[in-house]
Amino acid sequence: MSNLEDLYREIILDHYRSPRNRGELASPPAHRVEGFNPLCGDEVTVYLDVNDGVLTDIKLTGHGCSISQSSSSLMSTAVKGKPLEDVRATIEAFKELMTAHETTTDEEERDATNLRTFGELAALAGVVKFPVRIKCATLAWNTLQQGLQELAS
Amino acid sequence: MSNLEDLYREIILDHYRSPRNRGELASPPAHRVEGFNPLCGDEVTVYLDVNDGVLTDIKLTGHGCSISQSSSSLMSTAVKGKPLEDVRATIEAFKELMTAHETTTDEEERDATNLRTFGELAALAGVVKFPVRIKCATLAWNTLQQGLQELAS
Amino acid sequence: MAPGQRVSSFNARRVRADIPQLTRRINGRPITYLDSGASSLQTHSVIDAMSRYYELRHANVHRGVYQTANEATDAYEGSRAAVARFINAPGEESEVVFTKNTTESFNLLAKVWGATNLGAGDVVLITQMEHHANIVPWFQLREATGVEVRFIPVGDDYRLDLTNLDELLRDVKLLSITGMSNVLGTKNRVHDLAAIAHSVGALVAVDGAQMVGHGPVDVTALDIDFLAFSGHKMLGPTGIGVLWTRESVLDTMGPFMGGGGMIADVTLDGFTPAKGVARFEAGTPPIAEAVGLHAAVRYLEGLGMDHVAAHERYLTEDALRRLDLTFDGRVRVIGPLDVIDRGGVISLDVEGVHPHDVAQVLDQFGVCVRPGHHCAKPLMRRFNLAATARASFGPYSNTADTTVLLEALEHALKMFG
Amino acid sequence: MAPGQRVSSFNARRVRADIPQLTRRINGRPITYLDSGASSLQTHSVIDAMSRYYELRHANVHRGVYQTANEATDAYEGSRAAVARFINAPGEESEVVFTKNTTESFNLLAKVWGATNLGAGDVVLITQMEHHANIVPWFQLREATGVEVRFIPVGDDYRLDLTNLDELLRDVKLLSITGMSNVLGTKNRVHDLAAIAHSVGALVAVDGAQMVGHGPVDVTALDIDFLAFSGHKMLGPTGIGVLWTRESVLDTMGPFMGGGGMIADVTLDGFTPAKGVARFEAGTPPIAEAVGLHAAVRYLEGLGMDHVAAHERYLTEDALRRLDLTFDGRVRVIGPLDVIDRGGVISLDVEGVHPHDVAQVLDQFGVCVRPGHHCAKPLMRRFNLAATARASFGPYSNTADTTVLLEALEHALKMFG
Ligand SMILES: Cc1ncc(COP(=O)(O)O)c(C=O)c1O
Ligand SMILES: Cc1ncc(COP(=O)(O)O)c(C=O)c1O
Repeated sequence: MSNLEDLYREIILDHYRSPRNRGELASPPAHRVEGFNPLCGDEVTVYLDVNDGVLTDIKLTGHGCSISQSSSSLMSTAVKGKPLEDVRATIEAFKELMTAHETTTDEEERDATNLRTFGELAALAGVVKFPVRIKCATLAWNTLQQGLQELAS
Repeated sequence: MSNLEDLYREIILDHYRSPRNRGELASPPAHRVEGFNPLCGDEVTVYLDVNDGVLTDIKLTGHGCSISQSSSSLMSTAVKGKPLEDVRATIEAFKELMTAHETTTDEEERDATNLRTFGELAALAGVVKFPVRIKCATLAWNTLQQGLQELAS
Repeated sequence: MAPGQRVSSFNARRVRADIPQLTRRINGRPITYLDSGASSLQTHSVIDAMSRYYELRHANVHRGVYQTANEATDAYEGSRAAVARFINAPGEESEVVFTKNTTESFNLLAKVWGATNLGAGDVVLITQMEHHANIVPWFQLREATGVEVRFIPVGDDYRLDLTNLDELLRDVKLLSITGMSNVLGTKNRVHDLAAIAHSVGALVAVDGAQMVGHGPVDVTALDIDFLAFSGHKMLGPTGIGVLWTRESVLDTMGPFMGGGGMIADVTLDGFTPAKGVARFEAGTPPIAEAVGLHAAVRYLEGLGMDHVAAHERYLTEDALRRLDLTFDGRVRVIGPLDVIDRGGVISLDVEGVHPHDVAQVLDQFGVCVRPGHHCAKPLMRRFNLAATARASFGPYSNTADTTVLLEALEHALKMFG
Repeated sequence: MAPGQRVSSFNARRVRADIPQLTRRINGRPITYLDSGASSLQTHSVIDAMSRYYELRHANVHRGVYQTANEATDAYEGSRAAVARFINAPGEESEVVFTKNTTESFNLLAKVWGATNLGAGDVVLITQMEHHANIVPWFQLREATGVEVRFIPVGDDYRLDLTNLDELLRDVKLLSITGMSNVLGTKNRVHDLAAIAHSVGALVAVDGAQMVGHGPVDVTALDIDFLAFSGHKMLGPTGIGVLWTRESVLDTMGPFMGGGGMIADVTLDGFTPAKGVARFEAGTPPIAEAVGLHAAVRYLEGLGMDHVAAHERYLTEDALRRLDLTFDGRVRVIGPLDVIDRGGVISLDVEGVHPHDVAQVLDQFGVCVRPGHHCAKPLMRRFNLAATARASFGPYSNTADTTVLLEALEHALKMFG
């Protein structure tokens, strides 16, 4: 069952069971954006408070599988309170992580690198081995990205 | 090539090259009826003169393959001048011949029987071995049958 | 009866040996295929029939004179006749139209029969447990003609709620219902509903996708007017489906798609459609697929459809009992809990585990179940579910499949618990 | 070059060895298959790819989580990508819609794109040499919307008569033409005609049924907007076809058939169509057929489409020359006599022998040719023919096929002479 434990790491299950930053923000002033995966029915709603170029607060609601839900929770902890530039960089880096197809053969080395770059988020790295689940992991991120674009325009 | 000669007997080729009773009858008084095989494009038009329950004259025009054309020609010689009752019986017997699937195993015996019953028409018996061509052989007969039905009603 | 004694010609072990995919191993375990509701596996005989067709006698059908063209035509038309016999079509092969799947069959029904016979003020009565294939074509027809689409509700017992049937039937010109729900496993009483619909002058269409291949289906005895089903759900190949219609109805229907094979004549000015089933089969038909479907029909007839139905009923009863015993409510079955009017499709709601995660964990055990809305979103909304994890049986399924399913479900519960 | 030296990677003998049906004997003679215009034969690789698919990895596609469902989905979508590369689709796999055959592709085009974009006053310009698949759907659209269907005439040289093209193009919104006539063998100058049609603001659809699989087809270079073709005419299986469309056009097109897989959402009140190619693929798609088509594409790419085209050109030139030399006019070719803009379809009019009889006599020699109107009745009427006997080549054909054809034709002439 090594594969399965690669996907469902303890951190993921923890964030699934106890999602962080769950809830709503009054909108306005917060920006509200919805994401939907028509194939599996996963839904996420992201609420964003942005002040002076900083993502001062973020909350999420929605339902879906453990991957989509833990990914939103992990995302919220990774981006909350960060300058928008950093948030955008994290989004890009995460999406990169989700497309990286086994470039390093040394798994341990890769895991170490990921951990350095991503912290807790690295727990989601195992998802790439399950291509159909990648869209679960990226749903919240795409929604956040869309929200930031809407705010910018 | 025994098979092929079974289909294209000399009598058939002769009727194909020199069709009997070819032409038109003034209609009215003659009854005119058209037959069409949409699958292969064969066409036949039958002209009938019926007087006092006798098919006093029959003429045919049309175009198509050797089987459909020789069958119309052979038909015309078989039914011309006959009482309608006999004509109907011949139509039935011919259609029966075209569906008879190898009941007798003795080919020679069957050929002899056919010759007794059908005369020259027996030449068409080989068509049953070529199921796709049966509709060619029966086109004129179905058309004649339809004409007689139209006359009766 | 002594254990191991054979009760009938149906021998599950022998059936399994006829299915090559069942020898496959997934993640180090033998495959446990429980997704027959989505698509069944194929027998050697079905696969080989198609290969042999391509190897020996493939040619385009109709209008050919040479030998392989005749053989291909005979094979194609022979399949049509076999399918007609299999469902006991009163008008035999002249009532069986080959389509590409159940979905196309319903589109043909809606876009040809429906578009000609139904308009504003008329009602198509369907149910809340229909597959999208028997919903969306009617919504499309509504856009085009203003016909009303009405739903028979589903009760909390997962069965049709017929309380207001009389009212629901007002102005109904077509009752179109599934023989069995692909989510709940609920079987509808097609014969009785058809009789009622006929009594108000409506015609009756049945979605047979989950019926045909799982038990005897006799359109004459059911006294219905249309039946749609798919080859790939009855041990046959992809790429072929069937719309059966009474000859008297079929003869009144105009053409569907335009092209070769469906015409009697074409000029620069217009076209005349062909007579008979050919009118609905434009272009080169699914020839090899018809050959495969014929082999599937032959195989199922060999098993005996009564035996298949009894076998799947036994498996369903066993699975429902063991699910209840093992999980004591932590795994909820979305569907009837008894096996009266119920087939071998079991939708599960696993406490605390999302259906996608259920399916993912089960995959590690080689267990194939399908998570999702199963193309029945109105039904899912009815029960406030985004998705279920669905296990479903075929003639080759056995109780060992259920054993592995239970083992894997326990693991899922533990993992997420 | 020394005899027997290989000029290219294309080796006709090796291709023949890859086609199982070519080992068959008919009436005591090896088969001489000259009906590739109706349907091609399949390679071992195509047949085996489908068998292996069913044996190992068949499952329904999309939304599956378990391993074989993923494998089946990858196989299906992988085929789409391969087909896109094969025809050099600028938008890759997001432009390739799988249908069941060329005919369905044209119906999709007419009933979706046509029904939305064309109305009374608009003109669809087709040609007098079209197959019914590219005529009847437009006649059906005319009935529905009042669009005008106009024909480019065919000259006595069996080529499009473009004398009045400017006039013919008036009000044209779509030019829909065949890449190659399935009766005459005439190839139309698709690129040039497309440029002219675009210059008056019309879109351009091409019937590729007789093009794809017989030579390179590059939709980007041709600069067209739609391409329709069938798997079974390019060494692939029955039951699958393709409609390629530019992504910018595809995105504007509403749904076709309704059902599962083509929706984003369905409620009791209505439905929202899915985005992308899925919108046009309702129901379980032809999965195994896509696998077979992928194998066919791979095989053809291995041969090299330039080599296939050169090979068929050589066979056509040789056959036209020998028909002329041998029969001195008693066997008339209905089609161009040179090989410029001409493919390997040769329609014959045999003096004093009806095409059905020609085909019947040829069958005795194991020669497969097709008699009939070839689903091109307007063209047949143009040349005052009810039928022709048509011989046509595929990549596996060789000059020995032509030798047997000539021998059999001589016999037919003698027999009926
Ligand atoms: C030029 C042309 N177009 C269209 C078709 C129709 O193809 P299909 O029967 O596969 O739909 C054919 C084949 O018969 C053809 O030759
Ligand atoms: C009840 C029901 N109807 C219709 C369908 C659609 O069948 P297909 O996808 O073969 O068109 C299915 C299968 O998914 C089904 O279960």
